[in-house]
Amino acid sequence: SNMTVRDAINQAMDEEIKRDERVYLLGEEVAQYDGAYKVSKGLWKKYGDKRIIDTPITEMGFAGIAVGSAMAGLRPICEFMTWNFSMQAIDQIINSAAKTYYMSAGRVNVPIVFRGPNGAAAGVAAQHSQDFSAWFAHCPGLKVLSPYSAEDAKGLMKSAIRDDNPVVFLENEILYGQSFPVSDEALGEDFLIPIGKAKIEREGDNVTIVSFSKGVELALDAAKKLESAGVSAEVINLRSLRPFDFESIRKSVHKTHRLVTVETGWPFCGIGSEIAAQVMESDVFDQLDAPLLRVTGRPSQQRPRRQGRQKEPQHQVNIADYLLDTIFATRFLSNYWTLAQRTSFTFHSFPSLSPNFF
Amino acid sequence: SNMTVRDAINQAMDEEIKRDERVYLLGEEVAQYDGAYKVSKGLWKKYGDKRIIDTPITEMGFAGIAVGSAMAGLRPICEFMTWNFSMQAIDQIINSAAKTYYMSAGRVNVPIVFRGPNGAAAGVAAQHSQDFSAWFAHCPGLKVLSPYSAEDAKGLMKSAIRDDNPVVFLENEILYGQSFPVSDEALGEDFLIPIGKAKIEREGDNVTIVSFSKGVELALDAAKKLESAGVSAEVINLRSLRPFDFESIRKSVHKTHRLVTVETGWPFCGIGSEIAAQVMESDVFDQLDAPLLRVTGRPSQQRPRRQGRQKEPQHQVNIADYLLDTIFATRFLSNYWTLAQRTSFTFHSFPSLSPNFF
Amino acid sequence: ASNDVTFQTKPYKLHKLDDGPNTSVTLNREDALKFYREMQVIRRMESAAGNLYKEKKIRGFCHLYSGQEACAVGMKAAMTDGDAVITAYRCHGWTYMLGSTVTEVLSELTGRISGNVHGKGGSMHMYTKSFYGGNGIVGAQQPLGAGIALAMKYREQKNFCITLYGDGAANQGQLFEATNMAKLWDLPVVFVCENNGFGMGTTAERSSASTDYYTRGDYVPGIWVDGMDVLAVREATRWAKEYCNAGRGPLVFELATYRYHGHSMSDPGTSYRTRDEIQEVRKTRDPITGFKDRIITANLATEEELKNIDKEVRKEVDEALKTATSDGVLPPEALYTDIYHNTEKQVIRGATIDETVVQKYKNTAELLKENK
Amino acid sequence: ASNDVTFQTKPYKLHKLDDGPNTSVTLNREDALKFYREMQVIRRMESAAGNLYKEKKIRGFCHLYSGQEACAVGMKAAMTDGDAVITAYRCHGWTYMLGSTVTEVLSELTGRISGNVHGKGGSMHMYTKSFYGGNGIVGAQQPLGAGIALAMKYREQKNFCITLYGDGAANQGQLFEATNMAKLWDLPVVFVCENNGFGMGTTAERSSASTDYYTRGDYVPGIWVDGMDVLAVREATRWAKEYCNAGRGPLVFELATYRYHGHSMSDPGTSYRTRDEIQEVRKTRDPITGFKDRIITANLATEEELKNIDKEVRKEVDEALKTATSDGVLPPEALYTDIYHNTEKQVIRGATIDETVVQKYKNTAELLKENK
Ligand SMILES: Cc1ncc(C[n+]2csc(CCOP(=O)(O)OP(=O)(O)O)c2C)c(N)n1
Ligand SMILES: Cc1ncc(C[n+]2csc(CCOP(=O)(O)OP(=O)(O)O)c2C)c(N)n1
Ligand SMILES: [Mg+2]
Ligand SMILES: [Mg+2]
Repeated sequence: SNMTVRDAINQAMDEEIKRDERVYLLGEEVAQYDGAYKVSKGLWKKYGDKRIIDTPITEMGFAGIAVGSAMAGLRPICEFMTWNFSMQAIDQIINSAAKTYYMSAGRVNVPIVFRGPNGAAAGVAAQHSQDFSAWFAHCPGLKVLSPYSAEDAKGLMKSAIRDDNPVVFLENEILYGQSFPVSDEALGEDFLIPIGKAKIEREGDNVTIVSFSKGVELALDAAKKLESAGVSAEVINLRSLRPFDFESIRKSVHKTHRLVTVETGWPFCGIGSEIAAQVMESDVFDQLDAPLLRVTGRPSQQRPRRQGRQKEPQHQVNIADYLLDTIFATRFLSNYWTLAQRTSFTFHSFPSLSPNFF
Repeated sequence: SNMTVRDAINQAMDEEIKRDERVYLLGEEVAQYDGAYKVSKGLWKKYGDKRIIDTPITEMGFAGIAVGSAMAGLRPICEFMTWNFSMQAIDQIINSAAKTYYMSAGRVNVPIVFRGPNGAAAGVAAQHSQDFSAWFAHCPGLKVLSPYSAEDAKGLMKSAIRDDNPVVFLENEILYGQSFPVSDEALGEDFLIPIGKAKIEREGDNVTIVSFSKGVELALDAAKKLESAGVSAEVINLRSLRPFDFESIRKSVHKTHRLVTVETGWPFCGIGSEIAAQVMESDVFDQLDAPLLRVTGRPSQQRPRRQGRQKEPQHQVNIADYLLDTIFATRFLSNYWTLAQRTSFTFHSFPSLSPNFF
Repeated sequence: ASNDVTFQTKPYKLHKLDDGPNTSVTLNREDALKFYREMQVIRRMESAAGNLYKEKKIRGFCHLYSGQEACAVGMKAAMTDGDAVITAYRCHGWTYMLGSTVTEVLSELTGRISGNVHGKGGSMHMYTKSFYGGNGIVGAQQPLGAGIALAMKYREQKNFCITLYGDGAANQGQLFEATNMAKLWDLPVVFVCENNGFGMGTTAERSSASTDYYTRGDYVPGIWVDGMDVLAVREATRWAKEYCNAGRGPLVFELATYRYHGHSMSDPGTSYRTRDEIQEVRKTRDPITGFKDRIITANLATEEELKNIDKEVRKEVDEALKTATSDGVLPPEALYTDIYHNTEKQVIRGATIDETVVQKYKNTAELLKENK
Repeated sequence: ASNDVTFQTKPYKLHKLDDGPNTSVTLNREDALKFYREMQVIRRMESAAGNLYKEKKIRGFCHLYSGQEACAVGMKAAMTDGDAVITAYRCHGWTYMLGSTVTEVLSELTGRISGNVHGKGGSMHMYTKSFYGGNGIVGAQQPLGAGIALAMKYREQKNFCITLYGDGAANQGQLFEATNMAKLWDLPVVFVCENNGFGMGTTAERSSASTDYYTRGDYVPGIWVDGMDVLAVREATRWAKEYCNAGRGPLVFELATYRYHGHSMSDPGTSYRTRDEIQEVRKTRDPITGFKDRIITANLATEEELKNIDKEVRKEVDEALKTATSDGVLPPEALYTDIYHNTEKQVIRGATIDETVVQKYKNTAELLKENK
């Protein structure tokens, strides 16, 4: 059967709220309004005021309240209407939730899930387009999850709620409405996806494309196009940004010898950067036939393109160029699909490029 | 002559406050108390309540007020007692200061300097030890500066105050009291250091050590020790994290063919990660005789050490190992100096390791 | 002012104030026509925006101001040169009142070059000389407004800053922090809560332990004003400006008003209130209908004159609509402009390293100039 | 309770309350000796901490509670099983009152294994079953405390959470946000402002537009209490617990108190006030001297008995000092413990890739157990 990511998250929360008396959901408009993006649809009707709590628009306050209640034994799911608004509350996420277990030498743990849509939606401008993957992945003490499909969403959300640590759960607004096939198992009440393990979304031999969240869709699309050009791409869906499953990347590149990272966040100190560093510091480095390439959100001040490209063996250049031309079409602006993507990935996802293309 | 970093920042602010009627300083304890770390010593006596403003302990509020006043034509210097507390205000830094110029299509610019000590001090625990370099460097729209010496501090601070954009100025508490030789020029009222350019602190031929802030001290120290072992190290002081001067790194590695990054922040998606990625994506990649190594704060969940190390040419292994053994002594815990450093670099700089070693 | 007419406003409610604005206000013919026209422009412009959204010609959010026109028009009427305003995302009306044309507003919504910021801001982010925006983050504008007031005081200007927020935003801690500093430092700022009854789907009662928003500044004096009466709003604002500029510090306003549409265009706006409730407000409290009746009854204008204004307004909005749906959009290079102000051209990485460019134009103004 | 003695407290000041705690309070001999002892332990412990700091045996910060003892001792006296406390960094006294030994506190300061969290928290971060810490971030504990209260209400416990903060922290927006939700949801929480006159070097008057901290919750009822009188504090707290547990929602307390030392040990504490001022408080308002006089005069205790307690207390602190300066510290592996709770052993990168380890112990408890 098929299921949207929205329904998958809803079902996961529903099951866990039912399963464990201590689990509750709070956030803006999550109860009577069914959630700004309808992710919590029906839950308030089902569970009432105690378990599904509408808060005022005071992120710092309600995140702090959620964390405090977690310290005291509850298991809150704290929704940010979008992660953009989490900046008002980030002190509570980092200083109160992520650091307390360490500072208390294991005495106080904080079982909480912070969740909401992350990254750019269509044309909502800079303040509503930030991708927080790299920021949260940077910080020890948090688990950071970034689901792509409905199954990811269901299984990871359930694992997150059952986890005894603060979990940052980064959803994607554009994916909410997307339908995915789901297994019978995934529809069950005990379907858990382990935190910290990546998933090979597609096997391949010639290049490894690593991504997460919405980026996986782009990666799979690219892989399809690469296939018709005779290039077999392996696509890794990271699922978890922290703990980080470098081992899966390592194994894959040992087979493919080429690596591309795809993310919709800003490049500087991004997830792709970290992967590049881990490659450098591991035996994967010796396995590469071509240097790693990052596909990222824009823009970020950096240096001019590398000089040495043309010296590389022909087939490597082909793969890289092909990836660029398909995934983010740097050269063929006339391509409807790519420019639409393009605008929604910008630093500042601004509306002006949209009417013609979206 | 000599000057401490504290005095250098003080002098820079003093001169700029005198020079431009629109410049003012605000923050907690900056006026009557002379600053929690005495960085603004004497300024309130000299300039009075209008120019040097003590605020309540309300970071979000006073950062917002500072940004608003900058939009309206003033040029505030907004001190965070330490950057740890900036998390309460980070929405105003990112969403109000960094993004407005872009969102307003260049109509509203925000000339403001956010400053204060960044990173771990000695044994102050997790909430007071965070290094924000990577977070701020991640975000477009900000200029991010990270001085090491007194001259850096003076020249960069003056450039920051005169800059028409939001500048994040990351100082270091441990460096405040440190004395550096300063040139006559640097003592002058027109001494500006260009934003976006790194400085070669020390020339060398065999390895490039890239760092910033307190890390430069460790890099220079390592370079000295490497010298007596017959290894000539080039040390690059980044000074500016955004805009980022990759060109200086590029040139250096073209000469040395080896690269080590040193930072006191967490490794995952850190500055070292970004350098690794830029290396991969440029012709520097082809210049490396050994893979890049990162020296960072700890801990961060990652993978086990790379396998391939022992296969590398001998002299490369020597350099890397030597760097590790000197800069962060992973093996010789008995070394007083290294363990003291070690504890102040941890994720959570915790007090328990200190009494014996510090 | 020989033909001034005097009207009575609803009583103001005062908090920690001994005296307040006058309930007896006068209006001349010229202002009557002006206010009527301005309110109608906003109303029509917002209807047009709503239609554009439904036609999928607007991307992103779209928050309409319909029902709240008297707030912007009344406050603007009391502003003088150098005064400033900052508000949240519900900013179309204010952008227009503070100097932008209807075309500039609608084109911004559709992302066209003729937009207020040429399509880089969209619905929530527009600016003029005295208007500091449109802000997409609930509450952020509260300290920003106090900061603008600080700049005014710093420069010893006889001005004040109007800082607007909703009944939902009234619970933000930033307000508490900003009012404290504004009071400590006697900043010339009026914190104005436009209480339209709802923050998205949440009624004021469910978000706020006290819904007397004019008292929520605690030690900061406050005034409740009928936000559906443009004259009451104008008089209260005039009084507040005098108060601020006398160095008496900040004030808190509550403007009682109503939002006709859903929170934004994606909210039908009917799950948390009845259609009857909306109809009732339209019938009994509408800021435009109420004002129209008053000025006709007082012989400040004729039905005919107002109909003519309506026609002109319709024409103005229709023409703006044409531009807003036909004008060009910024070229892709605009993705790389407006990164830093007064800074040498930057090297910018695109989505890939191969897309790296040196900025062609530093900012949009340059781009537009060179592409004329 | 035949030999109970009745005392009069200073009048409470009430905000939005018709009735309040009793100004007439009774005390028996047992409690008299207990409160005296507890206050003396805190006083002595803090002196010892101050000396350790001067001897450079404490790294990082060190904020002393001297002068404020009656607050912790009085409130604790009214707490019952299941009640909870959260405060800021000035937490030594509270940690002791809520179950930690003097040794555990002092050893935490010197970073020893016998410390409350074995040296991983230091001065600002200690915890017990009913004590949610020490927190290094001004204001963060305000919503956290409301959250703890939410958990109590959720579980239908008849408990309440005491949430403490300073006069400086009283201006934090988090308080405004937390009080609003606490009131909306009737959470059993008392927000307690310990007004010791200063936030670092800033007097209450310079940080707060209103220094009537017991009224700063606006619509939340408040009580001003003499924080130098352990009996007033106890009675007010008892009253508050009853109020909260009757489902009447939150309260705001202001405890008027004083800080003898500098803000932290690095602050001489004399640039923003005179030595005379401190001396004057010590002479006229000291919580221990005042209490001592009272109970001797009332024949609840003799000078002799109190001297004996002093001796015992001195001994207790001296012995704790010994451990705190001689006990071992955690091994370096502790850098890698307590990353995640109930999670398989993690691979942790150290300062370099070569320092990468698989966690030897998941948490400090495991480490200590296996290293016994
Ligand atoms: C910090 C933050 N949290 C949440 C949102 C999402 N949001 C946008 S508007 C809004 C409701 C605001 O209501 P109110 O303040 O009453 O203003 P109104 O929309 O009625 O004008 C919410 C929750 C946001 N933009 N920023
Ligand atoms: C958010 C934040 N800002 C600033 C600081 C630095 N700081 C620590 S304590 C303090 C003063 C607090 O004063 P008050 O609330 O009166 O408490 P007291 O120290 O008097 O107990 C300041 C400014 C901090 N720890 N956290
Ligand atoms: Mg509203
Ligand atoms: Mg205080």
